[in-house]
Amino acid sequence: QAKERIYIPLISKGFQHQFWQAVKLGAEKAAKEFDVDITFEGPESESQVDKQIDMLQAALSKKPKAIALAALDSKAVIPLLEQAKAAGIPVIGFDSGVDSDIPVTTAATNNVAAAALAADKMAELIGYQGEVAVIVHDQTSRTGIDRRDGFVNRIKQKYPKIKIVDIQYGGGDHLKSTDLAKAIIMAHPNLKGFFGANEGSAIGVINAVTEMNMKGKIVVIGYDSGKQQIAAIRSGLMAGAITQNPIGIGYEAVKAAVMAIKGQKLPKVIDTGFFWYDKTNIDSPQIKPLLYD
Amino acid sequence: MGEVLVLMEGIEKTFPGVHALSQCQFELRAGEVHALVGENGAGKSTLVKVLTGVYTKDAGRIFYKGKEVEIPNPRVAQELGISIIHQELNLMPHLTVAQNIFIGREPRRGIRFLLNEKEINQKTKQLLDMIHLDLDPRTKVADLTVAKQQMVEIAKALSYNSEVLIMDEPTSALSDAETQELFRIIRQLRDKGVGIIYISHRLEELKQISDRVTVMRDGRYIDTVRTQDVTIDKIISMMVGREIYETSRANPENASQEVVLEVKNLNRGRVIKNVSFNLKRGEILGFAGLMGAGRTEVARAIFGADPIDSGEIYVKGKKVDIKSPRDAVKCGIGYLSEDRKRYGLMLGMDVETNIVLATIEKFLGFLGWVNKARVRAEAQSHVDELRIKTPGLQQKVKYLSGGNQQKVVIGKWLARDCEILIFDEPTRGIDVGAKSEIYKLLNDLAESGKSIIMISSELPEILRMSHRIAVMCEGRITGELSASEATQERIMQYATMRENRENDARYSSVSVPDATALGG
Amino acid sequence: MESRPVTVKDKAILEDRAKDKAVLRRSLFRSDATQKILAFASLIVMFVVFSLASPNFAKFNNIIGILLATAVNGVLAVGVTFVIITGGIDLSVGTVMTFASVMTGVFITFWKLPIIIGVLGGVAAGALCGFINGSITAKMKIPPFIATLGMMMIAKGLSLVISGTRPIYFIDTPVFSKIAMGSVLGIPNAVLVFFGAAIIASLILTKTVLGRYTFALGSNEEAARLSGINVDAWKIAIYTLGGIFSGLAGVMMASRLNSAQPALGQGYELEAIAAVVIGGTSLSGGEGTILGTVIGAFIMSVLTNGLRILSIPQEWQTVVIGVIVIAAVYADIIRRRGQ
Amino acid sequence: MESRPVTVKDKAILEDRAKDKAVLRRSLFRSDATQKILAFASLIVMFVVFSLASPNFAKFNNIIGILLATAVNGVLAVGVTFVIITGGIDLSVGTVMTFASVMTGVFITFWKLPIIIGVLGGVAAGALCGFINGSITAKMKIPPFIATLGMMMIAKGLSLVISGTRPIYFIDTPVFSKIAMGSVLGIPNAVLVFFGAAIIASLILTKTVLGRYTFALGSNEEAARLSGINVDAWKIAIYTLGGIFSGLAGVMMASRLNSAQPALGQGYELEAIAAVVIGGTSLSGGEGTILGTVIGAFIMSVLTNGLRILSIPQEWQTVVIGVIVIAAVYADIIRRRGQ
Ligand SMILES: Nc1ncnc2c1ncn2[C@@H]1O[C@H](COP(=O)(O)OP(=O)(O)OP(=O)(O)O)[C@@H](O)[C@H]1O
Ligand SMILES: Nc1ncnc2c1ncn2[C@@H]1O[C@H](COP(=O)(O)OP(=O)(O)OP(=O)(O)O)[C@@H](O)[C@H]1O
Ligand SMILES: [Mg+2]
Ligand SMILES: [Mg+2]
Repeated sequence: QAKERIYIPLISKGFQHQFWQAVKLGAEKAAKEFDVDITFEGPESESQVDKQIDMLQAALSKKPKAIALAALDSKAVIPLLEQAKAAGIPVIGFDSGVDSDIPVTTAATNNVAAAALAADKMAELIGYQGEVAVIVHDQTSRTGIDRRDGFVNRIKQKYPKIKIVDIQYGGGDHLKSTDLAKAIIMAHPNLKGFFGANEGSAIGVINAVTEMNMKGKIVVIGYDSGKQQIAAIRSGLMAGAITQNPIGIGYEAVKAAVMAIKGQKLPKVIDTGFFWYDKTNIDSPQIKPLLYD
Repeated sequence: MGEVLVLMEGIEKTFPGVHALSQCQFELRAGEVHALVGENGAGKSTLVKVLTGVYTKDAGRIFYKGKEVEIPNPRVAQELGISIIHQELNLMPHLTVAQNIFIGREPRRGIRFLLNEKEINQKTKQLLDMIHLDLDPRTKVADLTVAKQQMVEIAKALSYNSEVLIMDEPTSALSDAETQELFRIIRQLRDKGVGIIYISHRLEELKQISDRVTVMRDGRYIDTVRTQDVTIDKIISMMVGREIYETSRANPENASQEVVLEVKNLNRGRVIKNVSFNLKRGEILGFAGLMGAGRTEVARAIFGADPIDSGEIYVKGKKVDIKSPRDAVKCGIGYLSEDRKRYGLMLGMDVETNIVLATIEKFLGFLGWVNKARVRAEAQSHVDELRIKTPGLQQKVKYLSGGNQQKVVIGKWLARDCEILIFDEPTRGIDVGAKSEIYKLLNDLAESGKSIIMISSELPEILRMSHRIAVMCEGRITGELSASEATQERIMQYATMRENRENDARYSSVSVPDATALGG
Repeated sequence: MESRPVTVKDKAILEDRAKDKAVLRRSLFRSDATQKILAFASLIVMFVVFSLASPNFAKFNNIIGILLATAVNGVLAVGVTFVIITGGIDLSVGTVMTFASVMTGVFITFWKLPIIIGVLGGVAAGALCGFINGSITAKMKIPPFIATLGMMMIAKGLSLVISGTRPIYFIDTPVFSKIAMGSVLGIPNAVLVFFGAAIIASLILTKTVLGRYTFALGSNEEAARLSGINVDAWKIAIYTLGGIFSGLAGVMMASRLNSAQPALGQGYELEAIAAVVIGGTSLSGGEGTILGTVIGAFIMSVLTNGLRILSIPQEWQTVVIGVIVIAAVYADIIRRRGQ
Repeated sequence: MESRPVTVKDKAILEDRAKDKAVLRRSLFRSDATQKILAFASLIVMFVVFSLASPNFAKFNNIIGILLATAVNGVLAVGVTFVIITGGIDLSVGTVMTFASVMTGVFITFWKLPIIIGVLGGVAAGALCGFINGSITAKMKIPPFIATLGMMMIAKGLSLVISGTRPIYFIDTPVFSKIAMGSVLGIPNAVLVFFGAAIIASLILTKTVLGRYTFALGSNEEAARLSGINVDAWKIAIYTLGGIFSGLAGVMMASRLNSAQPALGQGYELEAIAAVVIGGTSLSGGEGTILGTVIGAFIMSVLTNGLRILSIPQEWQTVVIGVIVIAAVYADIIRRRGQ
């Protein structure tokens, strides 16, 4: 009788976006390496907390050996996590933490610290003073809030001469973010810096700067990677960006799940890290593997 | 009479719950006007719809000029040379008259897709001139009165130059003058060898226009006779298979002098000008006038369906402020509109719901709970009383024939038990049998103390039913006649009493057509 | 009637009476009940297929999961059924639901009011939105599509404003989450609430004046007005009722998530409307049933769940659901035509 | 005409003639042109208000920004105008647009076909979706709301499947981005394409058979059928035309973003429909103009842009837009009533 294959569902925060596809890539890599089956799914937008719960519920029905979860709202999933615990299914957190001690470990980026790093870089690049605007993908999702607050709070605390003139939300939609960024640039002619808090937002800012011929006049800082962002950094349109390690997140999540199934001990947090990259280090061996396009 | 154009035999058609046609036959020859008569629901419309490809027959054969044909859709019928004016108006209200007439065969210009608007407007103008209808081809159909819309339908059917022309109750919305105009056209066509199928409930028209008459009853063929060989009474008895109720002339003396409704100086824009009249208990007050005289407007204004500019309404001596139909119904006024499909019926709902619609509040329990048994009993009693022909209370009204639909609307107001009833063209599109039942009903209602305003464009009907007659012209009441003094001539005199001096001068010599020409 | 010889007409009447009986029999057979049983059949087929395809599908826990996943959308769909039967539409149900859950959060967590007040307050917030929808539609004569599209945006914006764009948690009131997640005999309360709401809605629709007028407005509004019905008032009442159901859905959602999520909601209206239409209610108004809507909601969620259990890639799930939505409505149309 | 005595009929005709003249006068006064000028006026008012509120609003660059922001949604709205005039609706325009842009990406980037083929292919992909919408609606008698809701999901899923859930970039074909972003006299091509599309659409709607039947179907489909029009075929043609415009929007979108973004698109349909209705086209069919739609689309984007320029918090922007959508339609209703 063949041994039943290990199955691990990954419930993510999304599936359509580049970032999540990169996480999935990492997860698949680990799945191959450890010879397990995985599925990867997430709701269409990061506001759909209830949809994620339905997905989690369906995943639990499949009686997996372990489950990996990037919780949209960590408090809302607690009843289901308890259900998993009762059924003896280990839970691995990924991407961001869950306010509970049920997950055996969490492979995550510290988004607040990452965005704060973006703020430091911004301050440096604009000479510690002037007007700065921010486009965030989402007003209510954890990643959106963390990146916005990480950036804004760091500026407020450390750089009193920098003024954040506008924060708007483009839903991660490239086109909407473009029009949004253009309006912000129009409204604030003295804008010196612009931070786009995820890929779609960052691309929107780049498009706006290009369309309005403001290249070189506005310092653009992005987040995550992707072909267009990488190209913009190479061409100098974008000063640099923060990258997480999405492939690493996916990989570590699956790896941790396998270890948990085997009963091995795991650290409470697996910090997958974040990095600043720009023209100078984009091809370095340290950065290159973190980027996707 | 010429060759046989159309021959139908053994036609069968069943709808859910209704065997509409069984073993029907029909023959039409070139150059004849062949009338098709029968009670409401006899299957007349169904038969001609089978012939024009609107419905597909279940069984039977159709021959066209001797060759057997299948007619699966309207286009095929058109191509064969069969055109039809449907009983119900089939126009596109957002399009102009010309656009409606030439829909589906627009002249093109340039590459085949561009429309030639100028050409259709010109052609339409010619067509309208031919039937003496003075309309701008660019008028939107929605802006026309029902009568005008009916004339547009006729113009459209004529424009096909078909060899077979079917008219399903073309005159139900027309004034007498327009009817005469239509007959003139029909005769012209007949003389050119066109075969015409003419469906009507105005049996007096048959003598004027038809060569042969085919009678149908309950979806079955009864007989075909030459018009000149039979009397109207004979046709009627073939149609209904029984004698029908005939009123003697309504009694000119009205028992009561108690005024239940008084209208003073009603005004609404240009369509109602200073209208004042009163209505007494147990009285039938006829409202006569030409098309567009404003009778419907007055009725709607009293009923609160349209806002008024000024005027006072008293019900039983008490001044009332009617702002909506709801207020009117509360004052005990009921209104039966002239366009039952648009304003009277919930076509998609069943007979029961339609009948109790205005009354349902009487059958409510706790929290608005509807007492179904009582509702059903109420509805059933009106179905029986009015002899509404329906497979059951749950039948959707849209599947009833026109006459039975009208009875359902009447049932609604009878259920409501209103003191004052306004009947706007209550017998439009209704067969003789049903008509006489409705007359009897009106008389019974009046006798039982209800007060009735009856708007009608059929003068014989007005004369026969009314205790008193008010005549309108251009939004004014131009005269009032008691039953004994009323004649068709006098009514027409008042009905054409125009305000405009210039018009008066120009037309003072106009002779009022005599009663027979008016279809009396 | 006076006595008179039997005439041809009388015979015809007698004949008719016999005919009527046959018709009645036939129309009993094609009654709504039968039709819904047939619709139910397609749900069963779906169920059997998924059960055969995956051993995990028909497990108790998964069934409960499906029921739970249906509950909120089901309540929304039940509410919007009324509006659709009047020939209207309500695009605001999703964000009004969110608004109601935010208001519940405000009452319970911010203002520390008793839970029952919070629940009623949430439902009342939904009712208020429905009332405004109805008033705009009835009094200002704005097409419901636009009126409720506007309300959709307004409710969405206000939810964010009021909550400060942050979820409101019901941490201090653990009982609150029992409203949806407590259970009776293993069946979660949310499911029971859904069934209860559906039964009440069905009674309202078929047994009360409000129900009759709902159909009447959808069938011919002008005729209803000319029959002396206060069309505007009833229309407002019906939209308000729809709002009450959205409010209830909002409370259930809040309880299920143990939090009011202010960014949720948009997109739910299409799911709810799809459920209604799959259930055989016509978008042109005048006909529809609550049972149909409930079945429609289940078809949607069984499908979603089944495809997930089968681990179909998510993008393909979307395609399959799109196809099935069309197929389900087509099946309904064929069924009716056949009768 | 034979000579005959003047009859009552003639009098009636004379009376009617006077009436007709009045109608003519009235209809000239409330002609479409006048109405649209009035609608345009409210756009102007909005413009003036924003210009006064912020000095940055009326700058050339911002105007161009508004024009660009209108282009894609405007083309979608123009396409859906046809469908709405037939009394239908198209919920799939947003995701069909995405599908078309993905297909353009497949043709140009994956298959290395010439750009012109890619563009035509993208438009054809949109047309195909429209064709399917039309066929489902016309032949299977499925209500357009459901048919296009299904298509919305199918197009969304397929876009993700085909693109492998990854954007497709047009990196190797820099010329492609010129389609939208090149400019003539400072006006971006996307804007010119939008205006061109609107003019062509307007001609089709008012001067061709297709346009005539679009109105005819919306006004009274049954009457059109009884007049021998092949209703099904024309309906399919009209939905296909709508699909062509969605396809065009997809190509413009791809060109502007220099990439096909497969996850975009849902939600655009409501914006497009809102623009159409704000522009005075009735959702019940039978009437509407392209100029109105264009103005409606501008009202939406001027509003969005203006509020952004004023740095109004986004949640309040949503509320304001909701209110204005309702107000704009109400203004239109009042205007008509006044006439
Ligand atoms: N589409 C339909 N579905 C079901 N029943 C129908 C349909 N059309 C007609 N009927 C039924 O068929 C029978 C014949 O109707 P039809 O309209 O032909 O009568 P008619 O002779 O034209 O009557 P009227 O003089 O009132 O117009 C009626 O009982 C009617 O209810
Ligand atoms: N809905 C409407 N919109 C514009 N004008 C109307 C409308 N209904 C009626 N009218 C006009 O109001 C006037 C009075 O029409 P009304 O229908 O009251 O006449 P009527 O005497 O009842 O004639 P009919 O025999 O045609 O019913 C006419 O000039 C008519 O064209
Ligand atoms: Mg008939
Ligand atoms: Mg009238």
